[in-house]
Amino acid sequence: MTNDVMQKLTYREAVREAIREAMKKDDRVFLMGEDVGRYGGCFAVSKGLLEDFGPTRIRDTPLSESGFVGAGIGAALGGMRPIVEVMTVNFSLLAADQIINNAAAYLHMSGGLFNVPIVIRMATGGGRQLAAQHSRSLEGWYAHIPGIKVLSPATVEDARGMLWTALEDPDPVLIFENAGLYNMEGMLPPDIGPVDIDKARIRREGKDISIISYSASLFKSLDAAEILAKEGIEAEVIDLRTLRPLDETTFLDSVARTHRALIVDEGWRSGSISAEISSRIMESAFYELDAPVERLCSAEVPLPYARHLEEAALPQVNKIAALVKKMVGTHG
Amino acid sequence: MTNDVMQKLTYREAVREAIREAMKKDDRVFLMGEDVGRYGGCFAVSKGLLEDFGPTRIRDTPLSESGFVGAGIGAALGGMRPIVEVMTVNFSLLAADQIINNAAAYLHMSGGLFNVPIVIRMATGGGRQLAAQHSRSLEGWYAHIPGIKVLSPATVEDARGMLWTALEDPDPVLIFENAGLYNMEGMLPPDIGPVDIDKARIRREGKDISIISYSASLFKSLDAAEILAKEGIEAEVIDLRTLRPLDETTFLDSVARTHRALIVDEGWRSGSISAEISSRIMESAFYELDAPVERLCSAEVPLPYARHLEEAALPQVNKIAALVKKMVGTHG
Amino acid sequence: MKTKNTGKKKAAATNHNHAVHLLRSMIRIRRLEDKCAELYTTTKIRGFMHLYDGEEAIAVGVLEALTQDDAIVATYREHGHALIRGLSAGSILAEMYGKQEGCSRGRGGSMHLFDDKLRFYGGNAIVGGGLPIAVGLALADKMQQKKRVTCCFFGDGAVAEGEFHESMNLAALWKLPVLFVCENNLYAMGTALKYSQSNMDLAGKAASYDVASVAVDGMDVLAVEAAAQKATEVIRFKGEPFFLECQTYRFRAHSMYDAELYRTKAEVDEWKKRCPIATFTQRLKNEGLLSDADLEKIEGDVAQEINEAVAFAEACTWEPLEDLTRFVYSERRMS
Amino acid sequence: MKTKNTGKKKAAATNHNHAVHLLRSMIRIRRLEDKCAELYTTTKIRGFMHLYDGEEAIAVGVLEALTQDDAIVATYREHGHALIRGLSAGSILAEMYGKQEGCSRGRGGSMHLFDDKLRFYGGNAIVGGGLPIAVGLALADKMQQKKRVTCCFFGDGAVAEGEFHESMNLAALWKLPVLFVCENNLYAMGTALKYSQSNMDLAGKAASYDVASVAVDGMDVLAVEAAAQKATEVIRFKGEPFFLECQTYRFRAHSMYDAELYRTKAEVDEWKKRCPIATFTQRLKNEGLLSDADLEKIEGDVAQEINEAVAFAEACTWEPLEDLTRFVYSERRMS
Ligand SMILES: Cc1ncc(C[n+]2csc(CCOP(=O)(O)OP(=O)(O)O)c2C)c(N)n1
Ligand SMILES: Cc1ncc(C[n+]2csc(CCOP(=O)(O)OP(=O)(O)O)c2C)c(N)n1
Ligand SMILES: [Mg+2]
Ligand SMILES: [Mg+2]
Repeated sequence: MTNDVMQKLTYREAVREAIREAMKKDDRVFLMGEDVGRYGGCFAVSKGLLEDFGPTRIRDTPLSESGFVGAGIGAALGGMRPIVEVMTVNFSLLAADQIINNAAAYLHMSGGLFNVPIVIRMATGGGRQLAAQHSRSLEGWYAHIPGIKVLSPATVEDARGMLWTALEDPDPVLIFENAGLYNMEGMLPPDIGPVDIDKARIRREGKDISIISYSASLFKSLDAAEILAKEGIEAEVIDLRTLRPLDETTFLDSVARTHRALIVDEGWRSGSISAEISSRIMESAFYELDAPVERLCSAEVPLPYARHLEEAALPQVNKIAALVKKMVGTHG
Repeated sequence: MTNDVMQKLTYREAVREAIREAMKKDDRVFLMGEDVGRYGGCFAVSKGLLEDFGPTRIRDTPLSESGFVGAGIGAALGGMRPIVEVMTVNFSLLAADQIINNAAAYLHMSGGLFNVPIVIRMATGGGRQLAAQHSRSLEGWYAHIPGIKVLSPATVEDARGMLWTALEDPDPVLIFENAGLYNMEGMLPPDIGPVDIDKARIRREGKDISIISYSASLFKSLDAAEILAKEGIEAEVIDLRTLRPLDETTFLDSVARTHRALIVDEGWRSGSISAEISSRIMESAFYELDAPVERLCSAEVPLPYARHLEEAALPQVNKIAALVKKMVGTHG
Repeated sequence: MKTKNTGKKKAAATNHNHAVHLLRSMIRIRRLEDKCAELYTTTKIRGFMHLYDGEEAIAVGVLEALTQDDAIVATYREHGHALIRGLSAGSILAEMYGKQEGCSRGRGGSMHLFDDKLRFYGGNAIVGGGLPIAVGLALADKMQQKKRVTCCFFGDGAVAEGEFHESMNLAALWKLPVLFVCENNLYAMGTALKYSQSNMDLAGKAASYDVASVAVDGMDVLAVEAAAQKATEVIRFKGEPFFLECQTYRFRAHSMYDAELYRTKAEVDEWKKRCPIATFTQRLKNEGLLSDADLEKIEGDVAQEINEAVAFAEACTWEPLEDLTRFVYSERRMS
Repeated sequence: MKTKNTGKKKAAATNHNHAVHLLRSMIRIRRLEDKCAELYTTTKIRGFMHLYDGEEAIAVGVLEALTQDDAIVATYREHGHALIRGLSAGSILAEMYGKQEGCSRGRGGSMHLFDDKLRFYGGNAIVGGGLPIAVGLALADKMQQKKRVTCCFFGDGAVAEGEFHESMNLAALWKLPVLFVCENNLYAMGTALKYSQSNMDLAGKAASYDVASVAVDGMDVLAVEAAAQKATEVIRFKGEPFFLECQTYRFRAHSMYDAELYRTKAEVDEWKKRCPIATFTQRLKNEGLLSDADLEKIEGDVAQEINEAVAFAEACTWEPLEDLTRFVYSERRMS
């Protein structure tokens, strides 16, 4: 791949191009959700698509989360490949019944007869002073549910490629886009195809500790790793990418090399995906550990509006670096 | 307490008596939910209460989970002490918006002005061949959410006493009653009062391993402990009782004595309350461990109808005993 | 948009063959349900089970108006719909036995009967949960220019759910070919309609969504059939949804756990006089369209069908335990 | 049950004092919103912010019909409702600054204004999420034999939500004193009503729940006031809910992030001619009820109020970081 064919894209554009490409490639694909069409998408992800594909395939819905998510499930059962956009994960709580009672259970209840190839995209995350009802990170929470897959693209490449893979998946896939990433830029070859969704990725190699993260927290972890490198601590940084099913091999292998692990997770701590990772390390790499696995999660509060409080509630680069320094100082 | 004043009660009756008592004691208390009145409650918990208290306070609701749970929140804000029954946790998914976006967030969003003293009771659990949409154990999942408390009474005493405590709590409390326990009998003094909800309890002492459990799995764990005792293994069995906030002191202290821990949880494994407990032990008792903490959870499937499959999916006494034997055989 | 249709006068085909076919269909359901009740007491069937006795005219009348291309979304009270749609009594019973030859491989049980070839999308145990699914199936048809109808059954209780509201609006807004069939048996478990709806005119609600509707006597199979025929014609012609309210009554308890505290025996008896099978039988006899021999033959055939189904279910096998975690995710990639 | 009420003829008290009071109230909102917009561009205010310009007549007219005992549940577009209810502009602005002297201690921001003493229950950022809360507040009042009204504001977009349906039915079924006020500004973000409702007669929907309703010109403060007065009288007298649709238009973008692709400038301009403040000002002048001096005084007073509020907010303080995890659970037990 030569550099002159590389394209600079924001994460937002990457998602948009992925949708556009899927729409072109496959007549069965359509996008539906609140304000995806005439408004241009609440985060401008789908801007321009209505003009290209028309209101049948870029379908504005009423404010009826349960109704249109359920309709997406039905459309998937009926032979389509719907991409359903729920503006943010917070509103998906209104559709939790359809996601969990129907999408996640149909295949099993029907003894394998009916799979549900739906893709549900939603924005997630805090950090934009949107307060309690608009700032949750519930992707890890959804990862508790068997029957769905949960993707958490952090990079522009994954934002672009995962949608393709998700659409090829026979089962319900939830894609969580951290709204704080939409403006992030990256370079992509124009003909990039689907990416695998089975494997976590090591985004930075290191020998002293494994920092396991995903989505927006990945970049905080990478920034912390830079700071730590200056102090002679080499952190390996892992991007989980997919929260369900969880690729444990990648992080277990990493821990077997580094003997220490920190999980950085913008979700709340109790009963989180970070707890799951810590437990899996406990179960499968206990004897590799030189120190207990630690977690850095959001404070267990509904996120406050005030900027200084919100910042204090979320994982931050300096906290990650400080915790790693403390951990690497610890000997087992 | 002399034995002749002791009363034999089922778990179901204990809940009923707790409701009855609360209704008598406090005019602000009322019960609302689907079929709590004329039908007598879908699990017969509220049978007879309509006759005693009338339809205003034993209030049958339409099938509108979001509507009546939200109305319960409003009634709590308006000075009442509602007990809202959602038939089973599966249907609470229709009310997830109200529980999480409103009940859990009101106090924080309002900067402390508005607390929501609502009690939401629901049946939970599998094991009765009710298939995927009626068999979930999601109490651990709800325990992820800050702003709510999550109670999981296993014993007849707790079924009776926790409701009282919950009603005295200024904040939203979810009580999960495992439907498999309703017929279980226990002896209670007639004048039993509220019980604390802050502390886990050691239900059986032992020195070789800590089995940490709650709700219906507690009894499977106790049965397994009996079997193990015959083989010379003394398991300590802990009843978590409250899943949020989690009393970690009790299980950490226990692990400090036994140096081994198994968590038995009828919920699914990934990102579960059992993962949380394992992580907390990792974080706070790592150097006490002689072997990695293990978890025995339900298989990660929407529960199947067929009896043999469902039994295989759930934690069972023999599996607990076998796992403990394997673990106690392991040396760190 | 709303008309009261008794169907008594302009009944659909009342010729002998068709009449006997309808009667036989209703009797097939009734005998299957009787058998299910029996098998439940002998614990061959477990879990929650909801029987359809008294409401047979609805499944039979409505399904008569559908083609094999059309889709069906039903509730947990769906044995009758499944049977009439073409699932064999054997595969239904095997399902309730929990056997792997059951229509849902024993994974679903009574509340989750499925058949992909027959476009029978289940068996949904969440009240109201099937309505958005039906909207989506119809949307898929419309987007694929397939001229098919999706028929969605639900109870009076479901009308209170938000999903009813959202689904009606979506179907009407997007002009989707959905036949909404409300099986109004006056109770949702123990909650009489008057305790669940501020305005009990269910068909009337359709107007607030600009959906055409009709309320029909759900104890009269010809009336139901005629109304469903008309409804599907409207749907197929206009490509818009239609709301059909069938007024009926369930003769049995809500499920096998129900003490029936909420209604009187007198009320049940009163309704039983309107039994769709008994009244239709009498009517056909009066009109000279049914002889005792015909009836005997039907009962004989149906008894044999059910007996064979039981024998089949008994002979079926248990899925191996190793397969427990199958069907959480698909085993194949998609095209 | 539904009547069209222009309110033009039988206007409520049109005497000078009252008229000036109404006008002043609307101007207070408008100037607060103007200031908010300005403070947002200077990043003093962050997060999502939804302004109320153009819709002032609704908050002012409706709240006029409420007493201090009544309760209010609002949406994320609630600055105006909060201000008119009696929250000081200072405590509102301090909240949007994120200061601890803000009405919600800086925890809520623009979308979550609260006041317990004023029975102002927020500030809800989930569309439709406040409706069941309002039902519950009214239920509490009814059960406690308190003769109070709960007034619930929501947009046209919320009508599509299941929670609307469930709440209307519950309020009507249980005969609860809720005033449902639909602020129909024709758009939910960028989705025009015709793309969200199959039947756009919103007030008409109330009939399907047996709820009395009226649609009123939401750009006419007297019409709104009169309709709200009548509605609250019905509610207080009958103890039943009432649905009031106020037809209006928002002059600004949905929020501070909206490129307004979905409507034309011509349409906005057309509606701006109906500005509730400009038209009411003109009317009062025509009727000789308002002098230029009156208007000047109002504007002067309001400007001072807003300036003082800004100064207050600027002077307010940040909550210490140690308090981050407060108010997740209450700090006191209950009685
Ligand atoms: C969302 C939800 N809430 C509650 C239940 C429990 N439940 C099962 S059937 C039923 C009554 C439904 O009544 P209706 O819709 O009238 O159907 P019918 O049983 O009368 O055929 C209830 C409350 C459920 N299955 N789903
Ligand atoms: C349940 C839910 N879905 C989506 C959103 C995002 N959202 C915020 S405001 C809004 C439009 C609401 O329109 P309407 O009810 O008409 O009120 P308006 O903003 O016009 O006052 C949307 C879609 C939300 N806050 N809550
Ligand atoms: Mg019914
Ligand atoms: Mg609007």
